[in-house]
Amino acid sequence: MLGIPRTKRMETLMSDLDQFRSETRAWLEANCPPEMRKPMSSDEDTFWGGRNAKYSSEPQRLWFERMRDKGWTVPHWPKEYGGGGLDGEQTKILRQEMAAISARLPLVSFGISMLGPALLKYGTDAQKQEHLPKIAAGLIRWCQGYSEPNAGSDLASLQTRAESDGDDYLITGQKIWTSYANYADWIFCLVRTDASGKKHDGISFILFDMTSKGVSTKPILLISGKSPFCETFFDNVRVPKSHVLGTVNRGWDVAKYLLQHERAMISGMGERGAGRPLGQIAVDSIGADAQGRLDDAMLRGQIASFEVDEAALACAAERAVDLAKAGQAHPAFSSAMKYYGTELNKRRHEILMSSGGIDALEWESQRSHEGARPRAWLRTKANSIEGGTSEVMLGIVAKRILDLPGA
Amino acid sequence: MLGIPRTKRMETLMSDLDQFRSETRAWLEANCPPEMRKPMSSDEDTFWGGRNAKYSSEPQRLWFERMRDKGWTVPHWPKEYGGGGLDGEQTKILRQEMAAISARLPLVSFGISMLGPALLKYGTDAQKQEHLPKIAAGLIRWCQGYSEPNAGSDLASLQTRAESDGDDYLITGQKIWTSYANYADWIFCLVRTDASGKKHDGISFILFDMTSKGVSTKPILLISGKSPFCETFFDNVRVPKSHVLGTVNRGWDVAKYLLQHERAMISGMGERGAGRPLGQIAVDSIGADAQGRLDDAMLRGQIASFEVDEAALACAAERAVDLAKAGQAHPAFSSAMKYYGTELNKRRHEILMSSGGIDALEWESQRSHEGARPRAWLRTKANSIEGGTSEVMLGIVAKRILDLPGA
Amino acid sequence: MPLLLNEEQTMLRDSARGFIGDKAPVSHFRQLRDAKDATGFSRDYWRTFSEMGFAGLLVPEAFGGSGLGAVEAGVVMEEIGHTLMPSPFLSTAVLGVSALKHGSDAQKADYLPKIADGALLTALAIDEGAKHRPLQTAMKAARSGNGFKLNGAKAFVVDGHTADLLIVAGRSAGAPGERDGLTLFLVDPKAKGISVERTAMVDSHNAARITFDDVEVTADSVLGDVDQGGALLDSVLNIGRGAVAAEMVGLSDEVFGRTVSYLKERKQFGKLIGEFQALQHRAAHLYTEIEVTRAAVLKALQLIDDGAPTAPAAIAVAKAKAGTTATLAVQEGVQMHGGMGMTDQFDIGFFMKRARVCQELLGDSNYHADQLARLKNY
Amino acid sequence: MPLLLNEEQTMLRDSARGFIGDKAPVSHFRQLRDAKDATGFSRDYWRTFSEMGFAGLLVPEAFGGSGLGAVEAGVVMEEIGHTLMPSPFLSTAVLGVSALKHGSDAQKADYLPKIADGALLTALAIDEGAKHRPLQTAMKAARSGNGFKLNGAKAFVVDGHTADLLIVAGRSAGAPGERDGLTLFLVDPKAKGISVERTAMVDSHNAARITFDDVEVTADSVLGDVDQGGALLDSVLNIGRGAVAAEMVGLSDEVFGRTVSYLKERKQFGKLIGEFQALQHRAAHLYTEIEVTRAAVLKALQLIDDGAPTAPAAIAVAKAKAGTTATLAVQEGVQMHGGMGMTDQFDIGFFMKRARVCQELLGDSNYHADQLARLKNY
Repeated sequence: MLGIPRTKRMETLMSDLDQFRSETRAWLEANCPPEMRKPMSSDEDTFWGGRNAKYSSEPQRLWFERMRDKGWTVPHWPKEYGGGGLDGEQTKILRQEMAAISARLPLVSFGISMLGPALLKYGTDAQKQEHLPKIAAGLIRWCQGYSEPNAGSDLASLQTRAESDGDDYLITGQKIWTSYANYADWIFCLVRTDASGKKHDGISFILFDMTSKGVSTKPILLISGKSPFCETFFDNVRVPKSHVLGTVNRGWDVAKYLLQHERAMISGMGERGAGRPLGQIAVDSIGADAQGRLDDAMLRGQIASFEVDEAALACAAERAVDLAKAGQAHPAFSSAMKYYGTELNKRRHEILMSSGGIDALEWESQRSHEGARPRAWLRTKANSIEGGTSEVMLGIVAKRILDLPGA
Repeated sequence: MLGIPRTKRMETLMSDLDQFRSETRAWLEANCPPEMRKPMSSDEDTFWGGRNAKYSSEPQRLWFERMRDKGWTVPHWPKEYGGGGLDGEQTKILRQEMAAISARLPLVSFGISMLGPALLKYGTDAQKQEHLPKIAAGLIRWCQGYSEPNAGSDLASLQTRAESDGDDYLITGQKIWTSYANYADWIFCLVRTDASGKKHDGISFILFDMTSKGVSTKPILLISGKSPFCETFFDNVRVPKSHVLGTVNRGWDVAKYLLQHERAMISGMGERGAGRPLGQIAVDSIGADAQGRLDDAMLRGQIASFEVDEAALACAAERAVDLAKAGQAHPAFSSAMKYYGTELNKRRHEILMSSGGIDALEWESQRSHEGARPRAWLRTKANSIEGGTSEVMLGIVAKRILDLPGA
Repeated sequence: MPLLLNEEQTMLRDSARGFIGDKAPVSHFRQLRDAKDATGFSRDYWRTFSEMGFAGLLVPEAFGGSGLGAVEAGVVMEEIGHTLMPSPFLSTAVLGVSALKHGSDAQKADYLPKIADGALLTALAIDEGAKHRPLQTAMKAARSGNGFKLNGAKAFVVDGHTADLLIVAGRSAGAPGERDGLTLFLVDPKAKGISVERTAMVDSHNAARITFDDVEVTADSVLGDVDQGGALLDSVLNIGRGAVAAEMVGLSDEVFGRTVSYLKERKQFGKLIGEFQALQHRAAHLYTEIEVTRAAVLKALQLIDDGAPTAPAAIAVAKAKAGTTATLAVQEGVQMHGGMGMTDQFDIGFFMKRARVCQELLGDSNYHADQLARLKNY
Repeated sequence: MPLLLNEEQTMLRDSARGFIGDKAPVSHFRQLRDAKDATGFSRDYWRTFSEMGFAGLLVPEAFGGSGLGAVEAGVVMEEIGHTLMPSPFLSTAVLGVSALKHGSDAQKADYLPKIADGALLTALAIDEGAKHRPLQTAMKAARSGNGFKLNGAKAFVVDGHTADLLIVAGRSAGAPGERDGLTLFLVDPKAKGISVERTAMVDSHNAARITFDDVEVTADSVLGDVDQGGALLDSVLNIGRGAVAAEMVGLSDEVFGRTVSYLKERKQFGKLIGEFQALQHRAAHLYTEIEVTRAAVLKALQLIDDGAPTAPAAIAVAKAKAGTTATLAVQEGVQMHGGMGMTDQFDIGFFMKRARVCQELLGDSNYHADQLARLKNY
């Protein structure tokens, strides 16, 4: 049973990938401007695309255009839609090589991270032809219209209604937590097309232009200050029925599929293991004792316990990817990771506040970068709410993984 | 509004109490044998009374008899039932003076701590005359028959049935967790006298002799080793109907009243603040650094956090008594205290295990006093189960104090 | 003494609650914040507060005050915690008075009546580094002629931007970390060499950074004894810690009350969210924590008033416990309010911000747990 | 390398699971305990285990073993965690082999084939105080003639009462706390001056206290280099820590599985207790903790096999995390089983006892979190 010879068939495959890696490395070296090889430090450093897109610098434009031309704004999408046509291993290599030189993402958009996967799975050919290339090329900026004031965790109880009017729907209602709605060109949106049945039925997933008559937005101020979130209002907005993605009244399927992507994204939000160890950040402000240990023994213990958990979570995230690749992942596992990752990220920022002490309480001074630390801290409190609360995530794990009765 | 003169009327009252205190002190000094002024170190040191009572020493006998003769085995009971007739303040002073010289309780019994209050509140004159003096004098040892194998937290779902047979009941069923059932003379017991209605109705609280035909007991081995708990079996045990305490089918009222006493008792179980600080116990086995701090910084932090909580709980316990005296206590508050006290006690023993390290893992050696520390640790795990689980306690707080819907 | 408010304390609480709840609900604080008010609190309200006897609560009757103690200070602070009313009560009526009570007859006569009248505001300048570490005081207080010359910088000086009198901890001897060699000075903030920068804090309450550049003070301005300020400072800080702990009890209680109400009105999945057992248990746990904390804080304040030798340990317990409980309360509060709890439009975030500041103020939970361990010799 | 078991590792797991689950379920352990078995494990089973290749799992092929690594050791340990099967696998096949692999050619040829055959049992004697602190080793190893003379006492020597060979950490130079000056010795437990006391442990597994009174050992019995045993010891301890962490993953998984089953069968208040949301959330949290821990442990074992410089930090993470997770798992397990969980008749208590011992074994969660902080320089 022991001593089975290791399988050899991986080897030829590896050499192809090795070649792809060295070509990619060379291309990036030649094409990624030096200015684009630094961590992003402000919102300006992100290029979001869209009709009103502005480049904050010439290198940003160059880098975006070069990557777009190679299809590498969406490297894993098919070439026909403006993607790079890479397979999973190649995509991973590209990400690794970009990370190795700290290359920025050339284009960030909800079209790529959220709508794209749903379009690829549920879109008609016409919808894919219409939307995917514009996303890949950064021509249209999308936003997401899910939550409503009375439909938070209980998303399916949404009330925004789409009334049939010939070939169109007339959409009326209110969305909340619509990120960057005030900058977006189009919205993908959940609306109620049938109010007669169960709440999960009768929901449709629909796409429309934010310049349509009857659409208005209002930014939301958070406890952390300005935010990308908006309230979005629809007053008899006319949308062609052909803009429904997937089957009418089955929009919940699309939404669930998409939510899994969102949760995976949010669970990766913590700065896990990256950068300066937390304990050293604390030493920077509090100092160390004669043995080089953080001069606050209680806090040091809390940081060490946290770093144990954070390092373990990083392993779990890596394993989740490997399980998915091997086809062994439980589809609800992303809920467990979303729960754990966001709770940890909140803990990280509590520790950062404690480490910063008095200095971390300043809210507006230049010295404090306009309160960067407390604002980041407060912002993390939403992590365990947005994209499904921790309570909802635990409920999903209890039901779908543990199969507990009545969960 | 400020500067209202302090009330003076307490002063005369105080001088009476001061006199009581000095008399009590003198009496205790003269009557409490030196051997009875040491902490109890084994089960032998407790005098439980009962038909088969044995004194483990002559001083134990002397101390019991002197206290009994003064009515101070139950100082706050009326004198007619063998009590001391003391009021609340006097009882408190007696306890304080006993504590001051570390005087042991002369008699420990469930008759005093549990049944007594229920008898005083619900008993007929005949029942009080029959039972209270024997409890006060340590003549009869009682046990409690509440839980059943399928009625743990859900106590009211109990199945032990009492069938009417003329002036008697015939009782059949099984109890579990009956402490010292194998040593007890009488039992106070919940039985189902009516199975037709809701589960909380149809329960009666009944008293009977453990030597009755059809009663048998079997000790339960716990994860911590030997225990006072038994399984208790009733096979057609004949009990006169006059032995019901309170109203037939309303035994749940009596049980609830009594449970509050039990919970208050259990919440006081931790060794809160008494004795050597936990941190110093840890220093004893682990050592201290050059600055005198426990040479395990992580553990030191956990101990300090624990001691904060424990000291705070001691204050809350003190306040609970004061609130009760002032008639301001919420009747369900004992559930909150039971929850908190037992969870803390479990934490205390986790810390003790960690402090003892390797040495605390020994189970049988003389060196380890036959595994005293790990056995005590394991025993505490039942604290949050017995007398109402932590989950049940939290549910009671949610319902009765917070008035949350559906709790 | 029973661990309850007595009759007078209950009346005091009702009176404070009446004024604070009526005149200065959370909307009052929001207004000051939105207006970026230069003073940061309402001078009108402070005048009324003084007329009601609150400014002089701890001032001895001989100097025009009510001569009350730490418990009464805590009663008022707890009410302040409920509405976050900004006021100089902590800086002046608690810390300032507690310090000045140790002054010379002249100092007391000079300052205490004015405080009781609401005419003088004080601020205590202790902290220098990122964390509250009074023994680490490094500010140089070098002898100079008949007096001293102060050099250094203080941070997190509560109400430092409006104070008429600064009470400053300086090091007249020894090295940072040592207990001996601390001296307290009464300093006019307008003195030459002082610059005051108001710091905008996360909680929109008031604090300042103050630098001292060759500031000359006379021997008369020494509060207590030269080099022996440690004990005096401890006693002042401890009453302040008890007061802040009481504020955190009020704050926790308020957040909890609002959260329980929300649990009873917000529906999700066809149920009131308060019907979900997971939330019920968390709410019941938090309730218990708050009640336990309340008892610990009241006990510590009583022990201060008794002058009990166990008061320092009790204060360490109270401040440590109040910090962790308030942190839990605001975290649960925001989480249970969901997205709405994250909006500036809801008040709940104010409490989270204030709780964070109260944590750091006069030593956080870690500091005080560590102190408790030191007091218990481990 | 993916963070998954590969094909061979999966087969190994299935094979171990087959044997351990079939032959040595928890009832096997209970039987040994109730009988107060003098050996504490089944020699028959160890023989079979050896024939299946498990005793020689880590022994290089040249010495009759399978030449596998830490991941494979973890695979077996995890299965042991499921049934608590007592066996010398940890002491001999993991710790003993890992140490002896660093020996001289003669030492390897002497011992490794015998271990692979199941004929030789070893025990690692490190701990001296109440807590695992290898650098605090004080046992005197004084030069004496051509060899050394050992004096001191060791505690918590796993399987020390049945070992044919002791691997003993001594101090040949320097002072307790120092890294240099540690030397490992191979010692015959029957040598003059050694006394072995089997200690009955809370988990009914095997351990001994061993005292050394002027025990003479020759120069040939030094394992590795004199005074330089620290690095060797680290590497041996780290693989042992990874193995114990894997046992704790298995143990946690088992307790969790039993608890979830109980939630689905026990009724209270007319419902399955698994329907109560508070328990659902706690179960879901525990599930997540266990999965996170599983990943951390596998990662650490892989890094050991890779000889990665990050392996020590990863092991600190794995052992620390496995300890807290196992503690949580057994606490929740007992609590959710209610009164039944407290009875000796139920197995769940065995896991609680074993988890406690695994915590202390080779450093508890606090020790390893502290190590992580040291490795990260804070």
